[in-house]
Amino acid sequence: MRNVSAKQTQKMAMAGIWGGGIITLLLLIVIIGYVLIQGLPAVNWEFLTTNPKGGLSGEGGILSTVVSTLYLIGVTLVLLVPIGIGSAIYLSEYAPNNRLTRIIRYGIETLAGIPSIIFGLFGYALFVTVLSFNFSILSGALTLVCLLLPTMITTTEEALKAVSYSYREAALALGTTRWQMISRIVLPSAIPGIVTAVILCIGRAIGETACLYVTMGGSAAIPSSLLEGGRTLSLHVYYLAMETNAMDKAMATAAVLIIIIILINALTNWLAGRFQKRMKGLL
Amino acid sequence: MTRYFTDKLAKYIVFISGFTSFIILLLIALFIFREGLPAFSEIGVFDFIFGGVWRPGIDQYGILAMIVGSIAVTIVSMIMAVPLGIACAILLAEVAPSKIRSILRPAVELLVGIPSVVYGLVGLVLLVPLISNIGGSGFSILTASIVLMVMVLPTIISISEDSIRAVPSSYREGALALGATKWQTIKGVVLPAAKSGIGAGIVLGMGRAIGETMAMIMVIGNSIAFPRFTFRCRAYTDRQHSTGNKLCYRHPRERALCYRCRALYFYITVKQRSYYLP
Amino acid sequence: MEIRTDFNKRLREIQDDILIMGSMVEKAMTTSIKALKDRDIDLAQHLIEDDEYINHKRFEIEEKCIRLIATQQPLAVDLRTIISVLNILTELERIGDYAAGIAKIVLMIGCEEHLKPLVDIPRMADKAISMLQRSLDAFIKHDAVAAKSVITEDDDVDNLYDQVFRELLTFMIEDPKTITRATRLVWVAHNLERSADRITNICERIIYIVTGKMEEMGASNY
Amino acid sequence: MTIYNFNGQTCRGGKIKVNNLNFYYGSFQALRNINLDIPGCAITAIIGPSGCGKSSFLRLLNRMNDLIYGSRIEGTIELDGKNIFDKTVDVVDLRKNVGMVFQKPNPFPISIFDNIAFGPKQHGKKNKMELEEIVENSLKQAALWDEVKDKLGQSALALSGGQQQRLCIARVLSVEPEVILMDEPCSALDPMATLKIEDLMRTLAKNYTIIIVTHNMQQAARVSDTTAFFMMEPDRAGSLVEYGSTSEIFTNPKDKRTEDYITGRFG
Repeated sequence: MRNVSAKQTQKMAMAGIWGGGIITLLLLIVIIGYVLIQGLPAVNWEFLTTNPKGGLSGEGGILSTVVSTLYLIGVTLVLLVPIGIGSAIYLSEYAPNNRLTRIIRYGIETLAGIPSIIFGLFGYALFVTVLSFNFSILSGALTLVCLLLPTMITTTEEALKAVSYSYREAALALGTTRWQMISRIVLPSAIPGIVTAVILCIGRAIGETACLYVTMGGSAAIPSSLLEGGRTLSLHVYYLAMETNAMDKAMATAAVLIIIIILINALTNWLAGRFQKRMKGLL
Repeated sequence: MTRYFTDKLAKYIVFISGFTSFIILLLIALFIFREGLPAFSEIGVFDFIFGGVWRPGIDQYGILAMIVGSIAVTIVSMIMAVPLGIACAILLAEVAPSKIRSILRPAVELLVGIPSVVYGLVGLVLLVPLISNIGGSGFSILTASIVLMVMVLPTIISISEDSIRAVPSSYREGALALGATKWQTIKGVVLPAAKSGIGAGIVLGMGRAIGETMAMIMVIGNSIAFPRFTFRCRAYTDRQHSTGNKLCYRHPRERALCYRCRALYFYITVKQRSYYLP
Repeated sequence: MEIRTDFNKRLREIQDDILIMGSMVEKAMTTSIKALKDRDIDLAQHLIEDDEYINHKRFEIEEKCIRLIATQQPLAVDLRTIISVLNILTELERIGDYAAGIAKIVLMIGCEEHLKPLVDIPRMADKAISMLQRSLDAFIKHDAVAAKSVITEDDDVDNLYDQVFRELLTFMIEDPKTITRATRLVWVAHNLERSADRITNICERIIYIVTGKMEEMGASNY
Repeated sequence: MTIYNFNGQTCRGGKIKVNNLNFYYGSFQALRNINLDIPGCAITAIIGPSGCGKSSFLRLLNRMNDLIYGSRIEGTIELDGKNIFDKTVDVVDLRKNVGMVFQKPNPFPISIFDNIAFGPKQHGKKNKMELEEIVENSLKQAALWDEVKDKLGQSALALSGGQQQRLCIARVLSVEPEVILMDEPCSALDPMATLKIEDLMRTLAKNYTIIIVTHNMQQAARVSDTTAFFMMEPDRAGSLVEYGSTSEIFTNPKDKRTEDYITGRFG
């Protein structure tokens, strides 16, 4: 009898587990399907190449938001990548096991746990008001750097740590300096992992709204300098949904966003797969 | 000897960049407490946290309604997300054949990647009218909780899955060799062994739920009265005050208050971190 | 690419050493019979002294074998070779001792006339020496067939020994005064016969190296 | 100066002299009072039970232990009469001079050619012709040239385990060291590949001083000229029990503990 009941529990449990998986998959299909079905019909060449009108009308396309997004990501990466890689190198290659390292690690972990709105307020206080960059691409980018730094550092550090310790030993035993070892062996081996980290950060930057809302302003025009404001794709979705009645435009913009995110995910997976294969010596 | 010079130089440069994050953290703490603390002394911590009324016009600054709103949304969404997330993690790690896994896994990753405004938007357009059929306007804790559930689900799934996978297969083999069914093995051996990892996943998911802003503003409405289920309420409203309406900063008093909430929140985050991080 | 070059080199060295020792023993046998025929006391004296070198060589090779076993973990044919080498060493050393024994008899005989002209004893010696040569050859070539054929020739040596013994016995029965001189020659023949037996033992070892089978081939009657 | 005679080959002692060496990880003493005189152009094996400090000792010889935080050294190790812990010694040059081969083959995930050329490049050799010559010579010395000469551009990770380890040896040879340290170089290899590496070591011993740490006593017996036996003391510090010619150690050890260890009767 016990056997039968064990089998029945097993069946029920499995049903529950499969149910969970199916619900998750359904959620994804509903969300993505809804956005794409509602949004894609409105996406056309004109939509992509005209500027939004701004204000309460919700008319126009998304050109300036695409430009702002690219601008913002470019500026962010220029600052983020060197600091992030440097930081990760310090943590994985140099950091001794002492109080200072623990403080730095604690800083990074805490930073990673702070919600983006807090970064936004911080950016507002420091960059927008104290340093008077006003609502601008620069303020937004600096805030994003603060926000993304923990992601960049931890992902890069993972990539560096995935490089076998034996490579380091071998290089040092051949009589290289520590920096030669890092720059010639460790970094090149970790490049696909680091690229993955960068793409991950780009993905997050594209999706970020809250902290940019209070640092970039909402100008619908194409920004002409670092110190001018702008709105990213995500911000545009928010403005359209909350301040206008142009839900169709909001959906169209959201559809564009989702397609970008899908592409970025695919790219990340592909790169990560390559990285793993390379570490296993299959490439 | 240039290579020795490069070696030294590189060491200092990476050390400085390593220290950047900590400096950023210090700056954040500095700014938020500097702006927030004076208001605390002005109104008093007790009144601030347990004051039921937020009405800057008549000098009433209590955030109790927002705290209750936040807690309610978090709890309801976690109640929905935790069982679903764990079930899905078990499916991915233990049950599903690799073909299904190769569909489900990217799906979960995609859920992480979708920007929160898109969640908010879908919630606003799809869910709000749906809930309003049940009663109220649709801008409610329930709506917010469902949206939040979808948002924290991937966090819980991926962290739980990783920790389930990290359980050595010898444990499973040991249990199966004793004649246990697959479910008995999962329940009796795998889940207990992966307990701490799953716990971390839940806590991280909760962190994401508490900190989420944009999607919440879009689906929860902006009421400052005490929340009733399915009715308008405002979760942790000061967020919306500062973010949703930049005008609030015109009133210096109110701006200070916003920062005070920040300070409180910051403290909570730091505390919460220290619980589940080694 | 040859592997275990070092081990192979050292094993070959040991086999070469066996050949050297074999030729030393062979020379001792030839010399002992020559001394006997010529009643050359000086030569016999030298031979007895030279036996030391054979003994010395034996210990040297044994030492090498032990070192090889201790450090190289020989297995299968290598193990059989080294273990057999240790046995062959003993046999060779004993053959050397027999040659020295003949030399001692030469000293006893001194300048006395031989009882009779030596015919069969040199033939025995030639036979035994040729057996020794061919057994060493078979050892180097790992040739079990050759080794087997050497063993069959032991019967010839045994027959010759019977013949010598009977002949000398006739002398002793006819004239008891010849007993001392005849007995000395019987001892010489006996030593030669024993040497041939030892050589068959060596051949058995060679067969063991090649086939891995241990068997008594030519059971001697004596 | 001690003169050793191994297999008819004469070796001069004093290539590496270890004097009263103590080594600590923090407060834990890993090695106690080691005194050794390692001959040049010979193979010295270091054997002993796990945790007896063999590897720690080996890694001291090219100061790889410098990487370990909180390690401390007393006493001296002299390479050709010069203390390697001296402040004037450049550790990078030392490591170039005292190469190391590790337990697991660890070729870099780049091409075979680049693996071998890596060391010389870092030491400032840029000339393509010169590099090609170095690569060919190193691979030939490591008895790998014939197997890889047609695929120098391929990833080194595509080679078999034994080939990878010989590649690592070739990589060490490319920077022209005098001493080669090997930390259980065959423990990840099958018996055939192991024997090949051992043969290679014997060939290299004509021109290089080789020190090998091995768990495999038989291996120590097979390849080495001198053997040092290390053991853990009751407080878990490693110490040198016996040092002598390999055939002596394996046929007639002086110390009871050595005998017990090599006969498998270790208490």
